[in-house]
Amino acid sequence: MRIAVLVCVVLAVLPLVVQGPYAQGIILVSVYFAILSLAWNALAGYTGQFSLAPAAFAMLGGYTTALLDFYLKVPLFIGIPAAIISTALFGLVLGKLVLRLSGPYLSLTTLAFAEIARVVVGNSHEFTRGDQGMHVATLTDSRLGYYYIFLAALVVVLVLLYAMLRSKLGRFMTAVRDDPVGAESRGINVVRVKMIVFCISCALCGLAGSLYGTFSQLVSPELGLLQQTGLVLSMVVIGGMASLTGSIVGALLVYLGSEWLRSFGNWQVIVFALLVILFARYVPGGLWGLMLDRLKGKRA
Amino acid sequence: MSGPLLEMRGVTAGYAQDIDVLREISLRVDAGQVTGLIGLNGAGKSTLVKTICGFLAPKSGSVTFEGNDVSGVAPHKLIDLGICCIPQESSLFPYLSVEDNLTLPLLGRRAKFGSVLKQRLDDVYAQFPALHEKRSQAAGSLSGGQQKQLEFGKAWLQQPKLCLVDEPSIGLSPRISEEVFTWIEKFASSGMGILLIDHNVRRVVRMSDRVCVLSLGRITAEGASSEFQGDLHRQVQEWLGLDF
Amino acid sequence: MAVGLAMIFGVLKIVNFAHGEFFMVGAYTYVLVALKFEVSPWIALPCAALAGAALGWIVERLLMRPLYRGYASWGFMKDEYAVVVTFGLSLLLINLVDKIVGPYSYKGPSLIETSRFALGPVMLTGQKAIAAVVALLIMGGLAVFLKRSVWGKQIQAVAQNRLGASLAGIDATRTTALIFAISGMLAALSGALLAPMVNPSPDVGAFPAIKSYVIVVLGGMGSVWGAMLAAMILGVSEAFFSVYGSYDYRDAFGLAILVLVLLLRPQGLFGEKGREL
Amino acid sequence: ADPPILIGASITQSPPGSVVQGTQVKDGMEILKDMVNAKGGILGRQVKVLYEDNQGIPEKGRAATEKLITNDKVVALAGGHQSSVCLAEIEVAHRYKVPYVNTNCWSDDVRKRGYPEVFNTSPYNTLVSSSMATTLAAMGVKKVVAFAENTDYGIGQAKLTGELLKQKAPNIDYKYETLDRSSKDFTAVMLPLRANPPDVIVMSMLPPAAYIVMNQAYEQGVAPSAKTLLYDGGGLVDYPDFWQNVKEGGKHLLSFALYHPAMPQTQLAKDIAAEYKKRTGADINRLVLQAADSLHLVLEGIKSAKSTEPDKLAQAMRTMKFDSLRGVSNFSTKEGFGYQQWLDIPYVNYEVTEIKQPVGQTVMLQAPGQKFDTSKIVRPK
Amino acid sequence: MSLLTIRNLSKAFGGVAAVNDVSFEVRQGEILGLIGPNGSGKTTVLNMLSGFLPADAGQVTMQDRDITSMRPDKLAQQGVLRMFQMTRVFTRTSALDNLLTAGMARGLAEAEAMKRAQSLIEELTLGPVQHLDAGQLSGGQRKLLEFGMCFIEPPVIAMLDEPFAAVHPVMREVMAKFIRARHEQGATFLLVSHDMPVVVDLCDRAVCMNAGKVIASGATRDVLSNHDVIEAYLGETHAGDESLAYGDHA
Ligand SMILES: Nc1ncnc2c1ncn2[C@@H]1O[C@H](COP(=O)(O)OP(=O)(O)OP(=O)(O)O)[C@@H](O)[C@H]1O
Ligand SMILES: Nc1ncnc2c1ncn2[C@@H]1O[C@H](COP(=O)(O)OP(=O)(O)OP(=O)(O)O)[C@@H](O)[C@H]1O
Ligand SMILES: [Mg+2]
Ligand SMILES: [Mg+2]
Repeated sequence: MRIAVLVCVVLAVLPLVVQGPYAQGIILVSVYFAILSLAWNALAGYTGQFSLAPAAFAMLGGYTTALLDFYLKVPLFIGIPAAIISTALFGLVLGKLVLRLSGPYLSLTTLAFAEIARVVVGNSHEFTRGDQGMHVATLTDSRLGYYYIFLAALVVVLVLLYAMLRSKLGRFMTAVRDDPVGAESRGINVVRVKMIVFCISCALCGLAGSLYGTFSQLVSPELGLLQQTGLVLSMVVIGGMASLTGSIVGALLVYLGSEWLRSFGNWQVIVFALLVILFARYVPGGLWGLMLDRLKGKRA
Repeated sequence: MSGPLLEMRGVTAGYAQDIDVLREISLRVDAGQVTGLIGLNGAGKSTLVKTICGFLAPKSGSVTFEGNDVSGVAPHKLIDLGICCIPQESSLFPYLSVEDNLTLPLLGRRAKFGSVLKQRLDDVYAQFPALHEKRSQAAGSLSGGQQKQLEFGKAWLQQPKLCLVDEPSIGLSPRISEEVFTWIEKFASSGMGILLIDHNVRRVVRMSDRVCVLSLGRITAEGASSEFQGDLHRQVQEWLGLDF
Repeated sequence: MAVGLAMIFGVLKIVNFAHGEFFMVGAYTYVLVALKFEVSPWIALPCAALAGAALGWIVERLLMRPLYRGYASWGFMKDEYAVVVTFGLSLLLINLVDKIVGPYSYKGPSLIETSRFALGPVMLTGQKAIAAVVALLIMGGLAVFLKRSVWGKQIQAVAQNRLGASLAGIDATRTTALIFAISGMLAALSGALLAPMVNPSPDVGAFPAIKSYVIVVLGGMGSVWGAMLAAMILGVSEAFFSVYGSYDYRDAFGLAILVLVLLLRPQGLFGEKGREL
Repeated sequence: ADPPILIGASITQSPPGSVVQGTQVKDGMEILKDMVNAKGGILGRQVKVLYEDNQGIPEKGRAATEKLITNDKVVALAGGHQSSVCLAEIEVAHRYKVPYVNTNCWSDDVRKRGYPEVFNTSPYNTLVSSSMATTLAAMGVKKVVAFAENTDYGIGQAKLTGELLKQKAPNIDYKYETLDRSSKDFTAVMLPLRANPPDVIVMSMLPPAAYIVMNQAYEQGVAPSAKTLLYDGGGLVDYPDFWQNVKEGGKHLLSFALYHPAMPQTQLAKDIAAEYKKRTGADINRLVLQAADSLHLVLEGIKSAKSTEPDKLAQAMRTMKFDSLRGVSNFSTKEGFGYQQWLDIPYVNYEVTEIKQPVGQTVMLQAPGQKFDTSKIVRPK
Repeated sequence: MSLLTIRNLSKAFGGVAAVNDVSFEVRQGEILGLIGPNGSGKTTVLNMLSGFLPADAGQVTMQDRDITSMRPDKLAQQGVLRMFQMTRVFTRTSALDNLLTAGMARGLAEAEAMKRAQSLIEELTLGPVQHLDAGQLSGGQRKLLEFGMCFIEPPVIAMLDEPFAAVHPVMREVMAKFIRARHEQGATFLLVSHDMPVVVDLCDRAVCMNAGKVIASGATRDVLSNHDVIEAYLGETHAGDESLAYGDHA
């Protein structure tokens, strides 16, 4: 956590050094991914519920805000919270259906949901304008302004999750992850714990997606691509499962890395894929695990 | 037969790089004898078994079987050498039928076991009627004790030269457990070497030819079982360094 | 395809993101072998299967090993690891093929050159009929293989208890590689069989992969028969729905079926539910 | 020497977007750039095109464009070839006021935003739809079904065609089916048509889905048949992989096309075609030409403005006298679908009558600027 | 007074009656032994009592309240706790945190739970391994840990399925002492064990099952000397064997 705070502080002063809207934009997008990673990590890393729909929920969040803006001209300060609420509700309904399932069943059902959600959004041309995406109003034209809005969101999410993990709920989450039957036998309402975390995670994804939509002034079904989910997963695993700091660092690293790889031009994606594989293969504990090992090594 | 069946010399092993669970273990099992191993919870008994079976590589020292070094041999090769292990945790395949569980180790080695398979299977069923009754059910649906019986059945079918038995009596009803121990004695008298781990100190001492006491990863006492008669309660506590 | 997935996934409980790319590789191998070397498609078919098997094998060799390192000591299966590695792999394969073979799609040559004929209300091409027959044969063979043969049983054993399998003298590592190879082979084969119909392009695998996942869950994890039946149910009902309902949302309809089934039977149609306590 | 003039291009170089299109766009721009540089460049400076991969994802396009503008400081952007990506990118170009030449985004929405930085040398949906509607009206058909892929391009075109048909031939029974471009099985859509065949099926689809649809339409005996013709509006025959994907099903395809060797060509266009043939071994097609043309526009603009300042450049492009490779010029200033658009892009209609037939040997149904000649249509038996 | 009343409880798996019309009661403040041969249905009874398995038929009441199909977590909240035959601990959480979680699940405040967890660690001699993940503990240590988790907040009734299996005799005594102490404070126990000496030592009464049915119940000694019980369960050698595992202890 201390490192997470440090990272946030570094991010906060970074614009002094890193100037130019492009560079700041990249960091900003990686902060977006950091929020998604955190949300997914809370669900998968800490609670053991392997959802494959974080990107889909980000998309739904983005579309909530966009649709409200487009049809009802709802101002963003309502539209963004509305995205949180709507994705939480979506999560509630989906959760009711899928959280009775375990392990791979859960993953695959959420995967199916994610794909279907994307297809439906993409095919509902009349309503969502299909794959052309929707134009969204923006909070501010200032890049720096946006930078700090995202950073603030990240900090809020981080603090929220940190508090959550420190609380009783946090303990119950890991208990549910390790052994749901055991958890039940100790008096933990497993379904409720899963449900709460699922909804929170979905809502955070929704928030991220909604903010992101207003930033890029465009939401499109591509926000919910399975690839995006894969990216989020890579970030968490590369950062280290069940570590908040890991998620943030992983997100920054992976996204900034993939931007940096642009210099490989044509081969960018291939190099990226190779790196992801190699990283996962040789640092299976993630960066965080690596760091812990190092620390331990020093102490011993 | 000359020389020990299994011999461990100065074996140090552990799960993590920097923590040794077993330290400098030297231990032997002779053919036709039962070697008992006792020790407190967490002393390292199961770790020792895992090391012999090749799940853990010793960091130093050697494990020899019939004079050949087996320390690096992969677990699945042991069966061909004639080593069988009944681990503390389950080695069953919960979704396969009881009969498949019993025969699977041998099916892949029909050349070696094909002819005796049927006969031995009948033996096992005669010994454990519960298994016969449930032979086409999934092994996972058995009760705890029935599963343990199944593990024994598997060992019986293989009739190895060396059998490592980690806590056989867990969950067995007194009658069955008695029978199992009788079996073990029968195995031994037919020339099999046995490493027996159990918490029932009195019984281990009674059954074994030699007894080793493992404490915090070291062998702290060792000797013929006759040396372990008398007031076991006190003695054991002394060896283990406990004062109650 | 779904059956291959059912294997890897039901048997190993590993989510393989790259399964669709095995499909793609199979399809491409088939097409390229048949077109470039101008051999009979009947020779290209086993080539594709071989390529798939080889790929599966290599993937397992190089990438899946850490998954079960330390399984002897309550090693925790790191499913997240598998997901990420196969995700990377999927990206890699798609883009490699894109760069090496090119982004263009190819229509595979038909296995037989009869043209279309009518069967009831549907027109069939010889290719479709043959593909269906070959697929059915393979699936049937596979089911028998898994249920009856020693290897099949060993595969199941490894999946259910690695430690136990090793003690039973089964080379768990080799068996896992075998599973990957078979599953890669199946995916590649279905890719090859469908190549004349789906015109492979580098990202051709994505859609069938998702479909297969749905089918696997629907059929019950690890149940080969379940997967077959589920594939049929899904196919028929989706076709039905797109004719009588709305074509746009037929995939959503498939999901609705899935949800319904799972509500009633959380373990899928044919999944077995084991004793947990 | 002076630093080179930088021009940005955000194109698709890896899936899920259309890499086929991206490759052609890049080829076209490279050829023109090399030709210009060989002649000494523009304003005495060499020209360099920076390509960024957007994977066909709007968000990536947005980021790539931003990078090109703010990081690489390109003077203009060209090459956009997928509407959804264009729509994201023009936002960025508009914000930074950098000229953006749309190479191949057909969606009318790109024009309807009314951004003065965006110049459209690309064909546009209204053009295609209205031409196709005119053709259909001329053919005197009664029942038309359109297959539209579930993208903005597909649905947009199918809808527009419907609207225009209503004006031009209100008695035609027209409807469109939305098809999922990631799907592989379209039998379900074909079946009802077999029972109740239309006169024409209009294809508003792109490869590879379009190929599969065509193959299945053929297999199911739906089209092309004696009763039903297949009419393509997406330039399918232009794709280099068309014939390796579509066999029998491609015979008797009517095609709306933006390139035909018989069209009048400028000398530069001919040179580019020759160079393209030399480099790739394939005949040039309209997309390669369009790409070269969009770069051509930027370079001519720089020449005419004698400056690379974005606003001066934009002003020049808007007002200068420009000879396009395809013989069109003059941007419309009307708001709506025609905003800063070359309105009268030349086109033809032809019918493919043999498998693997070169475009030059197809049956010309409508030569550029002429009327559609229904009597030339060859129907399958 | 009866704390738990079990009436006509039945459960069948695919036609096989694992538990068949079982009735008995657990009295307030007693230690009741539940014994029987392997596969006689003991664990299945426990699974139903603790809410993990829906009963096919029958009724369970706790102090006149029907708790037959109550959820496990609700029951646990009310102090109905259990230990599993195959240990269930939170494998990726440290031993100490396992206890903490168990405490907080019962509604303890963190500080209080910590205090009790530490003293439990002490008593169960898990000190050296308290920071290891529970998945890394030895079989016996895990049993001890799960045992501790039942007692972090005094249970109303604890149902222990083979708590002594895999535990060293020295620690068995510690556990037995522990049970007795809690018993004196008013806790009720339902103890499933194959360890006859301990059963004799601890239990006031016993119920013996065979093939899903209760074949004997009453005072422990009476049950153990019951002819049917000896035949089905104990076997001749064990009849009357009351010594602890060390032998010379009693
Ligand atoms: N996977 C593991 N990683 C780290 N440490 C472990 C692991 N497994 C066991 N240990 C530690 O090694 C020590 C010995 O464990 P082992 O299982 O060998 O004990 P044991 O003698 O068999 O005990 P028991 O009688 O309880 O079964 C214990 O302190 C345990 O915490
Ligand atoms: N989920 C299940 N599916 C099928 N059969 C089951 C299932 N659970 C239990 N059984 C059967 O019910 C019977 C009773 O099992 P149970 O586990 O209750 O026995 P037990 O008395 O606890 O035995 P042990 O002393 O060996 O633990 C056994 O024959 C077992 O095979
Ligand atoms: Mg042990
Ligand atoms: Mg039991």
